Amino acid sequence: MSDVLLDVRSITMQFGGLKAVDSLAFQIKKGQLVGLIGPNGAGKTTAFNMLTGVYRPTSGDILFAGQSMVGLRPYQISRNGIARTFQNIRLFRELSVLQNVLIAFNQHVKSGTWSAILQTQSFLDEEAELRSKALALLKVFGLDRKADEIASSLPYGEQRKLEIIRALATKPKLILLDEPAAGMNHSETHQLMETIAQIRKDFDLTVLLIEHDMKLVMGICENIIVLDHGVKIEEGNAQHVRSSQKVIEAYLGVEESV
Amino acid sequence: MKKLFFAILFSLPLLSGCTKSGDEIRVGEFGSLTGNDATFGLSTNKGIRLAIDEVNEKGGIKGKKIKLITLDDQGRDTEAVQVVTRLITQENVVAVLGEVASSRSKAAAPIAQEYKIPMISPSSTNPEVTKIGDYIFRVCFIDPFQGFVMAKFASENLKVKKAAILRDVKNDYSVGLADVFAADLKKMGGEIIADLSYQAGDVDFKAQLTQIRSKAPDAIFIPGYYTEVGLIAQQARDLGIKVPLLGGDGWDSTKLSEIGKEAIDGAYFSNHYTSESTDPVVRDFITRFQAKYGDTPDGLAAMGYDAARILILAMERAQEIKPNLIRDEIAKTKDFAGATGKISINENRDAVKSAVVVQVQGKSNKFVTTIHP
Amino acid sequence: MQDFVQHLVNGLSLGSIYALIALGYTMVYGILQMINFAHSDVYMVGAFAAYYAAKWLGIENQPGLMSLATLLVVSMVACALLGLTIERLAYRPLRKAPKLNILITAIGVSLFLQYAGQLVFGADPKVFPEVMPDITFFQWGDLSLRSSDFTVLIVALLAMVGLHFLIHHTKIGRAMRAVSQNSSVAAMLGVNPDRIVAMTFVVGSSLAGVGSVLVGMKYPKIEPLMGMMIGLKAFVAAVLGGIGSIPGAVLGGLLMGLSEEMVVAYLSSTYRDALAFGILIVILLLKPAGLLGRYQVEKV
Amino acid sequence: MLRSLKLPFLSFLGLIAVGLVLEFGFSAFIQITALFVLVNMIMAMSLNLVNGTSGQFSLGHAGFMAIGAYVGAYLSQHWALFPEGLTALNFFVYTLLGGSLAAVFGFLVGQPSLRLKGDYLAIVTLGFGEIIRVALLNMDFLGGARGIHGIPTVPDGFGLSRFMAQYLFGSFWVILCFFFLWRLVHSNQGRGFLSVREDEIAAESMGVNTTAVKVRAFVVSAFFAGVAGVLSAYFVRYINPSSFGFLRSVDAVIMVVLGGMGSFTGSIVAAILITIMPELLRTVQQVTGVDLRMLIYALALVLVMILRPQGIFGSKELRDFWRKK
Repeated sequence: MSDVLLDVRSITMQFGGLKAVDSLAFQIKKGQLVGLIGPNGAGKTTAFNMLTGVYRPTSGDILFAGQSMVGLRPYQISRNGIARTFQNIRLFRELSVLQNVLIAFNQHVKSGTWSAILQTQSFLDEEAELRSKALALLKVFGLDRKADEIASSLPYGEQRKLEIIRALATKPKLILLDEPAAGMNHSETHQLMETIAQIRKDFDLTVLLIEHDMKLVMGICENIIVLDHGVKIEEGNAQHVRSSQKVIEAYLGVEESV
Repeated sequence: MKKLFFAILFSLPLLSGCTKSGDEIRVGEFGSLTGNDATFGLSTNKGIRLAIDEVNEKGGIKGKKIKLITLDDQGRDTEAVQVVTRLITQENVVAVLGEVASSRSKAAAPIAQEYKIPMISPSSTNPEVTKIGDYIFRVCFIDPFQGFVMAKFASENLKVKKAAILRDVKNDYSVGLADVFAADLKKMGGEIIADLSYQAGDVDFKAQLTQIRSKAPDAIFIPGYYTEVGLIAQQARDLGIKVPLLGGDGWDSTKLSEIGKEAIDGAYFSNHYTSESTDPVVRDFITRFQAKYGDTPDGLAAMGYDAARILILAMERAQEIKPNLIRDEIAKTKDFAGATGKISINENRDAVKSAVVVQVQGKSNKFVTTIHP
Repeated sequence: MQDFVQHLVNGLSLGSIYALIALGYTMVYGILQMINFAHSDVYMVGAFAAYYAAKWLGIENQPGLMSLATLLVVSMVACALLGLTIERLAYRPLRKAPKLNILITAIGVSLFLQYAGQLVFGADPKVFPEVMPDITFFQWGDLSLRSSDFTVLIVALLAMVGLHFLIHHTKIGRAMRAVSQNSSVAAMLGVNPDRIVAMTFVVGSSLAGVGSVLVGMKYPKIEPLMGMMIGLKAFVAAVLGGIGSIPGAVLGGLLMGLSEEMVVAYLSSTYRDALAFGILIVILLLKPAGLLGRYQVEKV
Repeated sequence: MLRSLKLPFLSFLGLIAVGLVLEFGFSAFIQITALFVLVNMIMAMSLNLVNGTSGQFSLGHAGFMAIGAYVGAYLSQHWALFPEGLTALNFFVYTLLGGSLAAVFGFLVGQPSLRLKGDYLAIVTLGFGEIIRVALLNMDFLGGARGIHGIPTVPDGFGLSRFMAQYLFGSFWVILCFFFLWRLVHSNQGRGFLSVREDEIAAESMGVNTTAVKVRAFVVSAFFAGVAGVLSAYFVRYINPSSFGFLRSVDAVIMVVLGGMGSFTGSIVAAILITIMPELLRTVQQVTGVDLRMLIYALALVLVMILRPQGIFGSKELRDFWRKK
């Protein structure tokens, strides 16, 4: 089982009397692209927040590359190699596109405070190197020409992209994408999904993707986990999930109530 | 952009510096006209202005009018330093009057000393102030004397054995006076059974007073300003404290009895003079002050007046209006009959004058005794 | 024992003043999530309004219920008008600005009122008219209880109940809560947020007016800077009780008063002023929401 | 290494040139005002790191200043590391120590910032400032309300006047402060500060240790505020607890806000303006007869917030204007 990258062992998140996530367990193998789907309010983002350390699970354990992540602060988890994007975009709004990416590089910077103050050669070299690396990364997504623009001035789709670039810049092993296609039209979504599949290959990544519209993920995910009311109701490939009675009920139930 | 700022910075003061002229005598005053201590600074300013206006009406000194330049230091030390430097190097004054608070006098005095411009503080009582140099004078008591006066009065006239102190810890005047009183009373065989503090600006003193009440002292020494003492007296009375309250010249204001009402009646404090005084100088001062401003002068106004008067007389006596000559004449002041009593300047450049102890009785203060230095 | 009870009474009496002023802070904070730094200076202006009104009407030396009622009305109206003006001119243009900008503006307004007060009213203290005779109604040995100790307490409690009723059981209160939750949604539902915010300031400022007259009666010395320290402490009291919570403000105020009193009584008078802030820091570290407040966690 | 000192050295030469102009062309009043400008520059820049760059909020900076000032004053009267002849060096040591103790307190005050945001933090720091003031009032060995007077100042010598010695000393620290902060902010550390200001949660998930970043901001900022305090003690030569009250903290906040949150050159320009404006307004006072300065000051604060909330420079630096032209 050495190829299991993420091992989620029965995590539960309780807010007061409400169990937002109840005994959720699943595994992700290295290199997989996994979808986490479910109707609104199913507990998907809560699960993400536990995986990234924003919330501490009430019970259960999360093993990443064999190490427990429970109790670590978000920045420590990030340094272990888990990166994420946010459902409601959280860019550093007033900073430039380039700076957004550079901040994500921070955890890998070697120069210390004093070399910055004394402007040593190694510091200057590293800064220049970071800059060219960041530009290269932006270029992959065609954002390099906008490097000096303020992040909040980008159009919506590009902000989403920038969030993904920023997450990639932390050099993660696992990237968690929280509804990356939210607010996009059909062709944009399609394009984005292809990009995601592409970066997985190029960056040698494992991807966990949240989406509440299950049709979107069907095409690209090898494994799909379905959540409803905080509980995992189904897991398997697209074929399997699509035909599952429970999944249909969960989605239909929601649609009826809407 | 920066250059523009600098240009503005330098041009304006220069413009005002150009107004210097030979047919007037420029005298500087610095004080807290705004800020926490504004009420004291403004009182002093009234006294000083009265003295200057009077002499100008009579034709000035040696045919020249006095121009008083008053600058506000907002009750801040750094401003005091800046302002006095400005008075001396920019406004070219020949003498400086100020400050009320010892702290700001101490901050500013080194500058006056350095430029050899005489400075007279109307009411900074801390002994250190005039030790800064031979150009620094004052017309008020110093803490050791006033503390001694009240300790002596308490011990001899009131037969106080056990006293409590309630001091304003924010105010160096109050702290200095309290320390001296405590030391002197002990020497006279008395005892300090409670020493509590408040901060100027407080309005509730019941906690301290209840504490003091439980110790049952013979008297309570409150060396603060009238602004708080009125309230303290009232709350002491509310709590049923009947022992005499004692204080210093910071009490001297008609506001004291207005705030304290009947609760302050019967309290004693040391002062420079009494408004009962029949001394024509004093009566004259009070009448003219009332005519000019429409209210009764308090102790700070009287001291501001005396400081200005001593300076004016020294300038009249001086051969020429030059700072060093004025200084010498101020130092020679002897038996000057001022609104705050007979003042002589001693070799430490402090005022030597006798203190009176008065008792508050409604709006007026009844003379009780005189204590000589 | 007598001393202890006396300290207790003193502390409650002082605390009720903090409570009364804290209500104004908490009210505005609850609806707008802003610290109205100028509240304590509105309170100062209220005291002067009452002072000049009493002089002008010639009732400075006629204690009685009539005078009290007159001065309360004058002071409340003056404060409400001032509060409205401040809201309209200084705060409304910043409704959407970052919180800190609003805080800085509030500090600016506060300084402005303090210095304008020094220019207009003069820096010297004024003596507040005697509005109601203060009587000792209970005496037991050294222990004496006075009416003024309890008037403020009772008024503060009444104001607390009144505010609670206003906010939770009236139409305008519902609108206030709606605005406080989400002002754009409230606007869609037909509530005019500007009007509601203005109302909030009217209510909060009138409370400052009530406070100023009652405090003036108790401590008959008023000056332009009188609001500064008492305002800071009242604010601390509001935070202590849980800012935004109406009963919290009263609880916080009383606790503040009591602890200040007890520190002087049993520890040392010198650190009395440091205490308020010491409590504040400890409370915020241990229980940032205050005793009765709710702390909102940012949603991710 | 040498190259990295080039700009600071050139700026220092520039300041010296200004100093020479002041020395020979202007009165002592302008000179002392210039010294206060230096102090306020450091004060504003240091606060800018916390309030501007890192998005925290301190309303108690006068407290750090007080600590620095008292350490500097006390040590200079009671302790000397270097013997006679090298006394000037002692003042560098005092200033370092004053800043360091302030930094220790900065570390302590930084702790609440881990849990509190915005105006809550502002009030806590305000409380800290008040606690320091009250504590100093009650410390007899530091003079209590009487303060410390007759503080020695930077010794003159080598043909330098006292003003020039003080001015050079102050300029040295201004340059040090500016370049330290500037380079810090324009490094990966600085991007950490900025990320915390922009979005703490996002910063954490990008691997930024926001706790460490915030505490570091407070420590560095407190250090320089302490340095500003030491300098003011040596320039005024008298300190007492009331010199470091709430208004002093507000002054610093006003400078940062006016200059533009996050702009260091903006802070410098604002420090110059705010220090000399009250002096310029005195001329108005001589016309009107009443002191309207504080009124204008307060009004200006409100108007800036309403009309130009981003301050003079916004988050831009002086050089950004350069580049555009």
